[in-house]
Amino acid sequence: MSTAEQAPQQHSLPLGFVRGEPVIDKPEDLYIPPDALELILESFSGPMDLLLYLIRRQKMEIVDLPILPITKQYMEYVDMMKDLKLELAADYLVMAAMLAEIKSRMLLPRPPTDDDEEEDPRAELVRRLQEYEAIRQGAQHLDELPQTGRDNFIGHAQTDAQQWVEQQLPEVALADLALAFSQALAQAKLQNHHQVQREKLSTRERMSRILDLLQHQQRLRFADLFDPSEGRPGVVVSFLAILELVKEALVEVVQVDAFSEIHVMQREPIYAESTT
Amino acid sequence: MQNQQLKQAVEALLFVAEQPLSEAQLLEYFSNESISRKQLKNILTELQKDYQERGVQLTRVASGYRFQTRAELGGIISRLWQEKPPRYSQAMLETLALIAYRQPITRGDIEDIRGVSVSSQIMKTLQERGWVKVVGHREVPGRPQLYATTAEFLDYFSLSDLSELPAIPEPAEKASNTGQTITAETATNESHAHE
Amino acid sequence: MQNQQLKQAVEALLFVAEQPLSEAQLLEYFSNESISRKQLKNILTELQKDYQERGVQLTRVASGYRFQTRAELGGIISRLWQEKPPRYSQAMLETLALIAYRQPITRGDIEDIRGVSVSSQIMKTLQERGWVKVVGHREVPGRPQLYATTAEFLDYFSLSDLSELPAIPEPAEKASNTGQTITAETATNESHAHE
Repeated sequence: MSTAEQAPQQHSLPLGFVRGEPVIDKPEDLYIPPDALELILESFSGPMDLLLYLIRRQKMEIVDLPILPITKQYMEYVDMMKDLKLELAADYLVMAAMLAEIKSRMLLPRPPTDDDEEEDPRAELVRRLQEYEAIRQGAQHLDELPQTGRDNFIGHAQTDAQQWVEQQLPEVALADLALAFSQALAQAKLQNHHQVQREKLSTRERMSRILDLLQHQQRLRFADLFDPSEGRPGVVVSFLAILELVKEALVEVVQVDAFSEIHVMQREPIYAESTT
Repeated sequence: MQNQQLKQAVEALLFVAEQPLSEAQLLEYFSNESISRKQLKNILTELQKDYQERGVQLTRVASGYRFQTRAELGGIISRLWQEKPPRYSQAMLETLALIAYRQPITRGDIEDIRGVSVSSQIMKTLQERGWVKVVGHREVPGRPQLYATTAEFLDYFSLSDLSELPAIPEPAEKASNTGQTITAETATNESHAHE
Repeated sequence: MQNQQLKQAVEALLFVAEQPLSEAQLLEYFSNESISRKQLKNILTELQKDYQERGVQLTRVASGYRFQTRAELGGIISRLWQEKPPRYSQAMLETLALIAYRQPITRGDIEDIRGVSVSSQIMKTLQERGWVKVVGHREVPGRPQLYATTAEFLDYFSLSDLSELPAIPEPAEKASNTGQTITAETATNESHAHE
């Protein structure tokens, strides 16, 4: 944690230091200590900024753009830049050319014309200066808006809720199951023969149920495998299931004597129990 | 600094700090504001009270104070990290489908149909899920287990019985299927299936 | 779920989430509790009120709601970090302001107004910070890219939409500026995105 006190940063930051002396403000007149020139120029974000500064120093409005004195002052800055071979001079030279062009048009006698709409040669520059000034204002607004990580910080709380995250079990749709079945069969290349009939499935289910019952009870009374409440279809399904189980050699049906009770039982292990 | 603003600062700091902050750390932090230990303790007590009934609470843990969510909200908040359920592999789905449509069935039968071995992990997963169980043994060498689906399986798919399983979609390709050798068991099953 | 507990849950969630949460996200999050939009809005309004005088506040930014510390506490809180927050250069701020206030805008437009060439470094930084992105092209020779600001830009400045930017004078009518068409629906889409 830092306890260093932070100086308020917003105001009166020196532009830089010249021979140990802080240069606080842009110069009020044109005299600039030569060493400070670069610093001062860097404090302008471009020719528009410099131009705006020069107009403001004249306490003039942009719309009254005093083209002659401004151009003169501007050229003096540009000359200094050229002497110092500053890289940023290029953009400033473009502006210098524009100012010179406007100045010359202002000085030329205008042919008399009825057209009132004849544009002031300064108009385009004035428009650009106004727009630039608006944007400078926007930039200042942005700088003054609360910034995340400077003025406000995101609040967080700890939580132990991670431990509550449940392991999700995969979900399966019925259609996926049917699709998987047909894909499995397709693998076996048995495509031609499996119209599975619905009754068949209830039979297979009943087969499973009977086998399951036999897990817990070695023999079942044949009669107990029929539930009259299921009605005729139920009885048929049970009967088919038993027949199928017998056919697949999964159960045995035994009857000790004629007319004695019929039992369904697990098949006796015919083979020795294997290790698996 | 006013007491009110100091309290706001302590509160904000505790919400922003990555780690719990101890009293000592807080005192050092506010050394410029020359806050007394007693004053700090009062602020912390007040804050704890303020947040008593809120969704987050100021809690003292071993290394200091921090804001944390109410314990009762764990279930709801955990949804933030809840991942989407994973998906079953094709092998798993086909195995389950074969058990559903061809039960009772042995692992060998499934392998014969699918043409690849079925891993024990798949059978284990299906049984742990409660969808499949062993309902007996086939009386052949090795007495392989017979698998069937369970009532839970039917419940999961909202079926009242297996006959509600969808009819099988037409297979995509109807190509050469002559001279296939299949095991007796499956052959029987299959030939019965379309009777 | 009781309204009281729901409010606690929303509050806790906002403190725990990594990103601001929008109303839509919250509604989806609580879809199990079938919370209505109106109910949610009420809860958010109540929470904003509850925190009005606290060290952290519930703020609505472009991408949703989040808790953040009071702006006045910035100086105190920032002591937590060794590094000073970055200060942006005038060139960067002017470029960002142009994109924010005059979007969608090309690099050429920015250069015209600022009177200097725009350094690629500035554009790169703005895009890397996620504040600015390309939303289309202007259909003039060279098809220059059109830049606009993002929701992250608004979030960073705690704004919920562009209309909350402090006003600046509108640009004066440009005489010779007819027949310029902007293509790319994206350009329009994007500028609507944070409205």
